[in-house]
Amino acid sequence: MKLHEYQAKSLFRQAGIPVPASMLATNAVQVKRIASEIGYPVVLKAQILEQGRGKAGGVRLIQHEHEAEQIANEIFKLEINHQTVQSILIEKAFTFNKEYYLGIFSDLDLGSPVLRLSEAGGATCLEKDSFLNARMAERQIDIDQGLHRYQVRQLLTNGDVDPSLWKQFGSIALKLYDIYRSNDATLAEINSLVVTQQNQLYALDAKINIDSLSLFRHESFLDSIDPTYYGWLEHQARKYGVTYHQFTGELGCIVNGMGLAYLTYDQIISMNSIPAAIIDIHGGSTVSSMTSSLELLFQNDSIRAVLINIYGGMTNCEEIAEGILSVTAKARHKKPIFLRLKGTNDISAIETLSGLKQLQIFDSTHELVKAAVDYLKDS
Amino acid sequence: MKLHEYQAKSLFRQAGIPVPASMLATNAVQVKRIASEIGYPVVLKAQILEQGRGKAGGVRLIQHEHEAEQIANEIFKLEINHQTVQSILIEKAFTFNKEYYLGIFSDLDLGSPVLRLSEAGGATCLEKDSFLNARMAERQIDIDQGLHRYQVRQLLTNGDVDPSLWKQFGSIALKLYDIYRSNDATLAEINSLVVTQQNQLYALDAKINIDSLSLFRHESFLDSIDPTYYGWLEHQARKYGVTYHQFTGELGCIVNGMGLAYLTYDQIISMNSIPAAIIDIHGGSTVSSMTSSLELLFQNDSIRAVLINIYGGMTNCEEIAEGILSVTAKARHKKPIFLRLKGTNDISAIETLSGLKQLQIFDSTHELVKAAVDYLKDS
Amino acid sequence: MSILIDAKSRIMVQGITGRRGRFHSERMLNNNSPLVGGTSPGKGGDWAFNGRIPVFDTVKDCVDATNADVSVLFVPPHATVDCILEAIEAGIKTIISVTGSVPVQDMMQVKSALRKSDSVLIGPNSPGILVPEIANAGIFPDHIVGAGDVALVSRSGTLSYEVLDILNEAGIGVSVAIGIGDDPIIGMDFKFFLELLESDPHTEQIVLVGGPGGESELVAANYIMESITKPVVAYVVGENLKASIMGSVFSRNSNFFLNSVERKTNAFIEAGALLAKNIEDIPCLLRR
Amino acid sequence: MSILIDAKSRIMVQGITGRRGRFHSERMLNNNSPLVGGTSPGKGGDWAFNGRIPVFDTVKDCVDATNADVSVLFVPPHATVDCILEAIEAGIKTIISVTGSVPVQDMMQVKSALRKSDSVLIGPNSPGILVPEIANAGIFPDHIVGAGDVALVSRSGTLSYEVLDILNEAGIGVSVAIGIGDDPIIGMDFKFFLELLESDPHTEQIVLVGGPGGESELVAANYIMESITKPVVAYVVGENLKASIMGSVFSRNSNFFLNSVERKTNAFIEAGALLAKNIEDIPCLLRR
Repeated sequence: MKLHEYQAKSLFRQAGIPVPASMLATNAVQVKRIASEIGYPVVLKAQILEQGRGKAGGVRLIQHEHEAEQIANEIFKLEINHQTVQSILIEKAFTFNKEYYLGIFSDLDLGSPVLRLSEAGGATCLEKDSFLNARMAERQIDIDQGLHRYQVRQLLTNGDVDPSLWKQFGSIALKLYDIYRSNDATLAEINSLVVTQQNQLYALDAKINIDSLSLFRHESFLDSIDPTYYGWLEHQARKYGVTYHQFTGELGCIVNGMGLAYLTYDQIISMNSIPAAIIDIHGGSTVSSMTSSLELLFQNDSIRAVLINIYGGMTNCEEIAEGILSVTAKARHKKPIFLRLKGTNDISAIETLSGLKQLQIFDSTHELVKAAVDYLKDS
Repeated sequence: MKLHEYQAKSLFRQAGIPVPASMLATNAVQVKRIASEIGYPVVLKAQILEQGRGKAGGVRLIQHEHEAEQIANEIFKLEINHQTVQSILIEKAFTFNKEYYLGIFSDLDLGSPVLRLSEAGGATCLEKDSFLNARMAERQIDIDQGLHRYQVRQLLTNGDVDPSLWKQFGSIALKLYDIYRSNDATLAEINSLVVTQQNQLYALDAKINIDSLSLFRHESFLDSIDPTYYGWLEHQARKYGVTYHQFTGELGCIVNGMGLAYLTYDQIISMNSIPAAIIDIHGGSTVSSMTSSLELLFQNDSIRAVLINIYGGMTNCEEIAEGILSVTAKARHKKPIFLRLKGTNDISAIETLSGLKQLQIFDSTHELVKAAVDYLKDS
Repeated sequence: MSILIDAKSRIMVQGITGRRGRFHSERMLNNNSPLVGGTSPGKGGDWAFNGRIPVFDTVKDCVDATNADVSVLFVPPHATVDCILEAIEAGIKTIISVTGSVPVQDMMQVKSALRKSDSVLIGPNSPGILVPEIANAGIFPDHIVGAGDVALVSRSGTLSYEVLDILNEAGIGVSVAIGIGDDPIIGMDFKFFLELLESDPHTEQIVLVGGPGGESELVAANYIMESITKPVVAYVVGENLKASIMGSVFSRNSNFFLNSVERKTNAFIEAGALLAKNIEDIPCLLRR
Repeated sequence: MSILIDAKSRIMVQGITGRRGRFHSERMLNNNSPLVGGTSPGKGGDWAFNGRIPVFDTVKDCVDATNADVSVLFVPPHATVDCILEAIEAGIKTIISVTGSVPVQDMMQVKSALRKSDSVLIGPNSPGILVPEIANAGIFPDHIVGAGDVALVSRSGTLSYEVLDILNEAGIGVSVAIGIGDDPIIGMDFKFFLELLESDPHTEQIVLVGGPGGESELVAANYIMESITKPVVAYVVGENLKASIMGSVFSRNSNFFLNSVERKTNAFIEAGALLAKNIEDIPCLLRR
């Protein structure tokens, strides 16, 4: 899960990474008051989790007090990739000479953290070509030994960074790594890290993604999940321990495992349809995760039919059947269900479902998807 | 350096290790007020850094309010091994069924942390024989990989700890290791760790020693150094970057390196004398550490003569000579100095000292010590 | 007979008294897998399944008493790193983590420990290893497929069942089926298993089932080109996913999705593998 | 000629532009030690000592350019672990940390890294290695002793000077003098050096100078009994210290002082070493 810039900067500040003075506001009047406290010029930054907020007008420089409220209101009205702006970070504006990129990310193929340093910071550096063309350097970090200063120095000697900045680079990189480790981040990045006229490094932006698999040990982040970003449904699904993938069609799908999710999606698209949602209840799912997932789909009025594609290994098919029965028992839940249920205890599971009129059972993914897509086309 | 129990317990509390409710007081009236807040029965614990405070009467159970002030005053009057009691920790009294020992210490020979668990907790468990006789278990910890729960479980299976306590043991051990690592401790120990009637583990006592070599990155501990424990002279010496070892004689000594300190001590004792102090200015010492050390000895009225035994490798003898000259230039500093100065740049160093009347120069440690001891016996 | 597990293997289960562990251990007993013991801290000394299987506090105790050399983990995600490290230290040769959703940095520590050991880790988020007529070390559905000379290596667990089902329908048996695990970071990758299968006398053909994300399939394709002489049929699910969809909808890690399914299928074709466009095509691509 | 350093050794200095580093590097140049380069981050490309010695940003750069295989560290205690790890990674064979007072847990990390490498660490808090007529890789006073066939291994730096001085007065030269380091945790212990000296053709007799604390001398005594055929003269300083004094006055770590000086001297006697009761007795115990 992504943290907001203001959350990430708060972690930076605690760790001792220099950041400009800043405060958060949730309305334009607040923005003006805070801006006066901080002192003009200030930068207003929309706190949304999408990339490209700068291009969309979500980052604005304010020179004078009289502009503050109006520009704040403009930002609050923005909708960037379906997200609305709930809060604005007001930050002391900085003049700087040069900008860098410094980041630590989890390389899943290597199975290690990687430190990345680039002499091209700023908004464009994340575009693939410019990133690759810029002078940059990477280094794999041994998770047991951690990051050491000499490793940062070795990256710096490859580039053109002024040696008078090396100690600051080293300190900031080590602190960034501490943040990455102690928060189970998958990404901790400063873009850009700027050099002021006093030759001091400051983190102008801050981006931290937390490994969502680790949230059980970082419960405070769970409180800070932004429902406007994840959407209400994704948010609910998370609570039930399942994963909700939203699309734009009319067929709600429940599968167990990412592989089956991909296969089901592939086949729906091949038949020129599109799912409304795919809920992955994962391996080892229980009656309650099945029940909750089915409720979520049944409550959604734009969903006209439900497809359930389960191949139980860890998952006990009897628990899936039990979940279906408990939801369909409620009078208002009469959407047609297309089911493929195979694997552990499938025979007894299917027996218990035999009386269910709204249910059709199929033997393969292909037959299942075809029947569901045909139903939607014909009705 | 040792932390006080209340400091260690504060670290425990932050880390989530269960400790009884407690507060610190510096006078008997405070003690009574706090005890009423916490609720009787309470335990009063003298905050001193010596072992054996229990036997000396520094730990007292108070059942009723009317005893509180008097007993507190008795504790404040105690002097345990030359230390006076500056503060008392008032702690909720606990009834418990069983006590254990759990500790992590730095094994210098192994070069690793070691986790130690014993089923004999309490005051006597540190006495060597009882410690070795009790069922106990140890495990070396890989500093890179850290401590893991299964390692604690393996120790527990060797003993008689009730399995219903294993999870709590694991959590506390992991938290204790975090404290050990993040504070550069050489010892982090709970003696005793007790089981309440509700089957909960609580740390009744807490002992943490910090590696004094690491204090540059734990500056907050420097503020909390207890001058009554280290003594004013040791405390001053620390600030100058030298180490002060206090004895009971009249000969003040300055040496560079522990080996030379031991040798000088050995020879003084062999000649039936005893030093007043040995200051180790370490290798690579500077003019200022030499100057400060000599000042410390000269200011001490019980010291009648100064012995300086330097063999310079890292240490530049010229800087030693410069230090001696700058201190002896002051009129009030006229104690006789017995000097052996050899090693890097010794010839030119000795030349600069040639006019100094209070100074006698010798060629070997043996001659040096003999002359100084003879002087004290004869004068 | 097969790689990693054979008639002499002795299987234990970590977490044998938990809900999932008990359920699948009992299945293993019923399908005659060589289950010899299990762990459940604090329950050492008990016997499970009517006194048939001894329970121990630690993996070490279990190995000392039963000579177990394969361990299957049914433990919660937060305990997985601990249990894997315990199994490595106890000298377990083949560790199978059925548990998935293990935190990324936990798995980084596990990978580091694996590099210093002789243990092999299958998973996390793996259905295990199925060797028909010998052992079902994990959670493969019973009777899903018979014995034969085709080996299946799949990233997804449920897709491996899907493929075994299709093979079974076509009358094809397998020498071994392995789910390598579908977590962000896994122990052993495709290449590791291809190397073992190339020299496995019981395997004549290999089916490889990949998916989007990561570069394990690209490394495998390269290895097939250079070192694998046995016929390989490759299938990569997710052809209709675009990188943009994967990055936002099926989001795990944006870098992880730089290698598209198309790049992977092309790599397999270049490597000389037979590419199954649809999952149903796999049987007819196998040499009969 | 000697162990660890010989005529082909190429010495570099980490921290060559600092106050101590500059001073002792210049001494090395003047006493004809084979100094080939040094590091000072940010000063790479400079030349020190009137253009005689190149300065690099990193140890790797220095090794690439000069083939240095010995590095002597003159850096502050807080930077020591970083510089040692850098030297290990750059493949330096013999790392000498003159710097002492390195935090205990830093050294634990270093020990762990050393176990995984082929590097040898002398120190911290070591005067280095002196091979008369070849090199003074460290801070031994110049001209303190001449070449000969006695090897000195000492825990304390200043005591090693003391002993070399006494040997020199007695007309005895050394093949090598090594200060193993007097910090709470050091890299290589007495045993490591005894093993090298036993097979060193230039060494006929060995002088070992120990002290209170730790068990390195006990391990060494045992090794002398089992494996050393050359005559060993042992001296252990601190005979008049009682455990109670050491624990409180010379306090480092109370466990560390469980092994008293008396136990150590007895162990050396049992091992067949000649024990020097006083430091001045060492020359007359050496076989002439």
